[in-house]
Amino acid sequence: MPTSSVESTQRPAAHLEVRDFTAGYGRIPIVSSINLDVGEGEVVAIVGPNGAGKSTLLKAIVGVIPSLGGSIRLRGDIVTNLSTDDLVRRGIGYVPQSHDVFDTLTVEENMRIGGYLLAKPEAEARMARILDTFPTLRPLIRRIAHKLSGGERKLVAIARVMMLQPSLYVLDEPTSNLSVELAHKLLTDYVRRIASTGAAVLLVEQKAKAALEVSNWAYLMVAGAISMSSPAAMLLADESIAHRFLGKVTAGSSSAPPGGTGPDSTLPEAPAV
Amino acid sequence: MAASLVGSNPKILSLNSVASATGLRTATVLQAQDIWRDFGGVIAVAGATINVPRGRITGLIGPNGAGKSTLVNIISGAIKPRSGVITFEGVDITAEAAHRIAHRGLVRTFQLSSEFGRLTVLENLLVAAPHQVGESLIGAVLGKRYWQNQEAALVHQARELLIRFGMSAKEEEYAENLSGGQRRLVEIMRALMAKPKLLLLDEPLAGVNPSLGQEILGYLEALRDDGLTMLMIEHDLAAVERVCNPVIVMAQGKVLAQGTLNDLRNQQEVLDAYFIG
Amino acid sequence: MSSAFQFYVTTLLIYAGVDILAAWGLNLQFGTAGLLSFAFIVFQAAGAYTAGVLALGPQTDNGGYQHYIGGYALPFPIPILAAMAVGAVIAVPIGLIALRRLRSDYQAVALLVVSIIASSIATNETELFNGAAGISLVPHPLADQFGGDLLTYQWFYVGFTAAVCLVAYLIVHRVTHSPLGRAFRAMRDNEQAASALAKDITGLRLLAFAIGGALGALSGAILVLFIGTWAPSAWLYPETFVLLAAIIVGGTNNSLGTVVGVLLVPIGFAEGSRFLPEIGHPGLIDAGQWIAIGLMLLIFLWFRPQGILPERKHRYANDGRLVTVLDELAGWLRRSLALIQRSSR
Amino acid sequence: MPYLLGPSIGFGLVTASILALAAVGFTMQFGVTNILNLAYGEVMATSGFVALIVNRAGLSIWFGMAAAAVFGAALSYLLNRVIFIPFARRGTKLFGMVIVTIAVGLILENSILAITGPNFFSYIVPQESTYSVGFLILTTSQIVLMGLATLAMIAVHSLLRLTRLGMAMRATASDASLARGCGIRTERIVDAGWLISGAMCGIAGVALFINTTSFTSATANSFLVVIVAAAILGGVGQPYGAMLGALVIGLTSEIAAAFLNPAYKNVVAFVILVVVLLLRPQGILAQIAVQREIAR
Repeated sequence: MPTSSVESTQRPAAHLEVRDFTAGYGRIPIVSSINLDVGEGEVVAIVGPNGAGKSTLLKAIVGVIPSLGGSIRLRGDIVTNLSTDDLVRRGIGYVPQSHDVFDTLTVEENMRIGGYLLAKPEAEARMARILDTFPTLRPLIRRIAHKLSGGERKLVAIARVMMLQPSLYVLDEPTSNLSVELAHKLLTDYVRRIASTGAAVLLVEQKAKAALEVSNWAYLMVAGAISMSSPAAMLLADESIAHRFLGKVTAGSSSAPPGGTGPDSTLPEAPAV
Repeated sequence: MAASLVGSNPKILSLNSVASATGLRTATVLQAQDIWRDFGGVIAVAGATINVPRGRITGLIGPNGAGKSTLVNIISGAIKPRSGVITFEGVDITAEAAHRIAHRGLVRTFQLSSEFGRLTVLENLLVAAPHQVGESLIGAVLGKRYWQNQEAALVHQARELLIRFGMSAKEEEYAENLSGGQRRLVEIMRALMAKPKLLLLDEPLAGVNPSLGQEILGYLEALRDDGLTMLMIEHDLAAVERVCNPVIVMAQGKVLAQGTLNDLRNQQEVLDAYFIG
Repeated sequence: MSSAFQFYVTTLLIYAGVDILAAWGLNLQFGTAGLLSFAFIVFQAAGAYTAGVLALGPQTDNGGYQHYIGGYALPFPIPILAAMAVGAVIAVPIGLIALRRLRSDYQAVALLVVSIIASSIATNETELFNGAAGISLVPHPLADQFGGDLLTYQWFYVGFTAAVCLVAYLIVHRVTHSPLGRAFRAMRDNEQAASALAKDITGLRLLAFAIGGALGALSGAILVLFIGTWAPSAWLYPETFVLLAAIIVGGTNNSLGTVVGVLLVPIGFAEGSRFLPEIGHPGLIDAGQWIAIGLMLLIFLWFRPQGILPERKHRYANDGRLVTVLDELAGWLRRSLALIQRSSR
Repeated sequence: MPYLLGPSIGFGLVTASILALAAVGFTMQFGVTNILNLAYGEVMATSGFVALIVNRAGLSIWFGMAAAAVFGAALSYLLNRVIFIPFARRGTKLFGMVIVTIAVGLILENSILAITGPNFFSYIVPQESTYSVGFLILTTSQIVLMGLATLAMIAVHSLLRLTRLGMAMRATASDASLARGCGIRTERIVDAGWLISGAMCGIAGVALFINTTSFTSATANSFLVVIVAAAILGGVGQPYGAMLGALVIGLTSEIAAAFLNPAYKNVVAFVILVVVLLLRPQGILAQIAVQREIAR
C-alpha cells in the first residue's frame, strides 16, 4: 500500500452526508441503503457500469425525484426532500447528464440565468471571471445553445452552474457525449480547477479511469448499491476494476476491497457489500 | 426484389440474385453501412457500419451516449439518417416508412415501455399479427363470419405465447395496469406475434428484476434456437455474455470492435471506451 | 295522444336519431381512433348541403330565388348516399391537416380553424351556397306517398331514422369490434408502437376520418331532408362541443354510452328546458344550457372521465370468439340460477 | 389605388395592434404554462364587460381598461390555480386540457350572456376626431390603441430582455426543470406568467370592444381564432413571433377585405395559417425546443 493512502484516507469534514438513502421512480426503489460523504474541497467520484443507478441517486440527492427513505445533510443541515431550487439556494450546483443547457437561449443568456440569484453587477463580474477562466467560451457567447457541439454544451452547462459559486458541484456524467480527449480535458482541467477554488465536487462517471484520476475518493456502485468505498487512487490501481465495467468479476475482489486493504479504505458508515 | 437492386454494386446484385434464385439465404440479414446522424450540433452516429448475422443474437453495447439507440431508431425507420444505406434481406430500406419496414419483418421493441394501455394483454398481442383480413374496412364490415377463423387462430397463437411466457393469468388485464417487468414481456410477445424475421430489442431488461431478467434471457435463447435473428441493445453485460454472439461495441457514434464479449474484454480500446471514455 | 303532442314527440325522436348518428361518427374518430376532430361539424354540414341540393330541383324552381350547386331533383335515397360519399371524401383534405404530427392540443386548434374557414366560405359564397340565407324548400323524401297526411309522414320519418340508426349501429359495431377497431385503438394508445407493428398510421387516420365523416354527413342529410332548410349559421363549431360533451358524459368508445350521452345532453337539455317557464330575458335559458354543458364536462372529466358507460373490455372465450354483452348476460343468469338452486336445496 | 390601400393599411395596423396585445398574452400563457388556453377569448370578454361597468359608472374608458387589466390578471390566475392545475395534477392529458379550457370558456361566455342578455353594448368614448398621418386616416381612439399596443410591446420586450422576472420566464418556458436548477422558483414564475398574460388579455378585450364600437358577449370569442392564428403563425410560445403574426394577419385581413370581399377578412388569414401549419407547423419564428414540442 502506498504511504500516501494514509493521507488520502483522512477525509476532510463532511460537506454532504447521505445516510441510508433510498430512491427511485414511483414507489419502486432503484437505489437503496446508500451511504456516502463528500468532504469540503473533495472531488468524489461515483463510478460503476451502465444502469447501476448512479444518475438516479444524483437526481434524488438534488431533489429532481423524491427520495423514498433515509436522509441527506448539507453542512449539517437536514435537506432531505427539499426542492431543487431550495438546494440551489443552499449552495448545490447541479449539471444534469442531458438537457443541461437552455436550448433556445444564447450562451450569454444561459450564464445570466445561472446567475439569476445574484445582483446584476455581481453577475457581470462573475461572468467576466468565468470567461477568463474558460476563454473558449468567449467567441460562442452570442450563439444559440442548440447549435453548440457536445463539448461546448457541457462547458456552457458547467459555466452556468459556476455563476452561483456553489459550495458543492453535482455533475452527472459530464463526459458522456465527449470524445476521449475532450473528456480527459474536461475532467483533468476543468473539474480540477473547480476543486482548486475550494468547492466540493460529486461526480458520477461511467467511464471511470479519468474520473478516478482527478478524484480524492471514490464509490463503486453496482446494481443500485454502493459496493466499494475507497481512496480513488486505490480503486484506480486495482487491476480488476476495469474488467468489472465489462461485467467480469475477478475472483476474490467482488466482496473485499481491492488489494486486501485494511479497514481504512472503507468508511464505517458505508461497509463494502 | 431484383428491380430494387438495379444500380447497386453488381457483385452484391449477383450474389443476392443467386441466393434468391436458389432459395438460399445469405448469412447477413441486415446491413447498415456508414450511417451518420446528428441532432443540432451533437453528432449521435458517426459512420457506423454493422452486419447482423442470421440465426444469432447480436449484442450492441457501449457507454451511454454511444449512439446505440439512435442507430436502432434509424434501422427501424423511426428517424432518418443523414447519410448511409440500410439493407434488409438484400433490399434497400433506408428511405422506407417505419410501418413498411415493420411489414417486411423487421420488428422492434422500445426502451421505454410502449404497450397499448387500454388494450388487454391478449389484445396487445392480437393487434400485432400481420395480414389480418379484418383490418380493412371491407373486412370489418363483412363481419365476423369473414374474419373469425383467422381471429380464432390468432387467439390460439397468442394464448400459446402467453402460456410460454407465463402470462396467461393476465390475459384480460389492461396493459396499463401491469408492472414494469410484465410490460416488457408483453412487448416481446407482441413483437413475436408480428412474425419478425429480425427482432430489434432496445434494452429488454431495463427496469426488470433480476430473476425475471434471467427468465427473459431464457425466452430469447429459446427463440434463437428456433431460428429467430435478433439485435439487442443491453447494458447488463452478464446478460450480453450469456446470450449474445457476436457483440458489437459502439462508442462516440462509431463501431469500435466486434467479437465475443470475452475477446472484447481483452481489447484495450474497448476497455478504454468503457473505462476512460 | 293529441296530434300536437305527436308532432312534438316525433320531431324529438328524429332529432335524437340525428344526434346519435353524428355522435357515433365523432366517437369513432375521437373515442376509438383518438383524433380530436374539432372540424366534425364540417362533415355534417357538407352532408346536409349535399343531400339538400341533390334533392332540390333546378335553381330556376321557385322563381330562382336561391343559388346552389346541383339541383338535380334526384330521387330518394340517392341524395343521402351521395351525402355520405361527400362526407367520406372531404375526410381527405381535413385529414391532411390532421396528418401532420402535431401535438394533440395544437392539432385540435388547427381543425377548429378549418371548421371556421368552412363556415365563412359557406356564408360568403352566395353563388355556391346562397350565402347566409342558405337553402330552403328542400323536398321531403317520399312525401308524395303520404298525400297530405303530415302526422303519418312524421311517424314514417321516425321509422326511417330508426332504421338508419339500426343499420349504422350494426356497421359501427362491426368496425369497433373488428381487428380494424383494435388497430384504431392501438393507434390511439401509442402511435409510434403501432407504426412499428406495421400499422399504416396515415391510412388508419384517414379511414377513421372517412368513416366518421360519412356518418356525420348521413346525420346532416337526414336532418336537412326533414326540416327542409339548410343555413350555414345552423352548423357552427360549438355544435361539435355538444356532441363531444355527449360522448364524454355517455362514455367514450362505447356506442350505447354515446346514445345515453345524446339522450342526456343535447336532447335532455334542449327539451328539458322547453318546459321551463320563460324567465328573464330571451337567451337566458339558452345561456343556462351552455353553462350546464360546460359544468357537466368539467364534472365528468374530474369525477368520471370514462363516462357513464365506460369502454367495454374485450374478452375472448375459449374458442377465440369475442364475448358479447349477450354472452355476459347469459353467464350472469346461469350463475344466479345456480346460486338460487343451491340455496333452495 | 392608394385611396383603397391607405385606409386598409390603417385598419390593418389598428387590427394588428389589438391582435398583438391579445396574441402576445396568449402565447406567453402557452410558453410559460404549457396550456393552450381556449378560454382566453372569454376572459377577454369578461374583462371587457368589467370595463363597461366602470365606464357606465361615469369613469373614462381608459380607467375601465385599467380595471379590466387587473380583473383579467386575477381571473386568469384563479382559473389556473382553481381549475387547470388541479386537472393537470389529476393527470388530464393535453387534449383533455383543451376540453377543460373550452368548458371554462363556455361557462364564462354564457354567464355574461345570462347577465347581459343578447344585447349590443358600447363604451362611452370621448369625442373622436380624425387625423391624417401620411396616407392614413385615423381616429383618436385608433391612434391611442396603436400607441398603447406599441407601448405594451416595448414593455413586454423590456420585461423579457431586461428584467430578472423576464429572464426567469424565458428560462421556465425553455426548460422548467433546469430553471429550478438555477434557483428559480418556477411555480411563482408560472403564477406571474398568468398574471401578466391575464392583464394583457384584459387590456386586449377592452381594446377590441373599443374598436368594434358595439359588442356582445360573443364578440371576443369569434376573435379568439384570429388570435390563435396569429400566435401559431409566429410560433406558439414566441412573443416576438406573435407580434409578427399579428402584423401579418392584421394587414392581410384588412387588405383582403378591401380588395377581395369584406366578408373574407378572416378567411385569408386562416388560409395563411393552414398553409403555415402544413409547411412549417412550428411557426415562422419558433426555435428548436418548441419545434420538438409541437411537431413531433
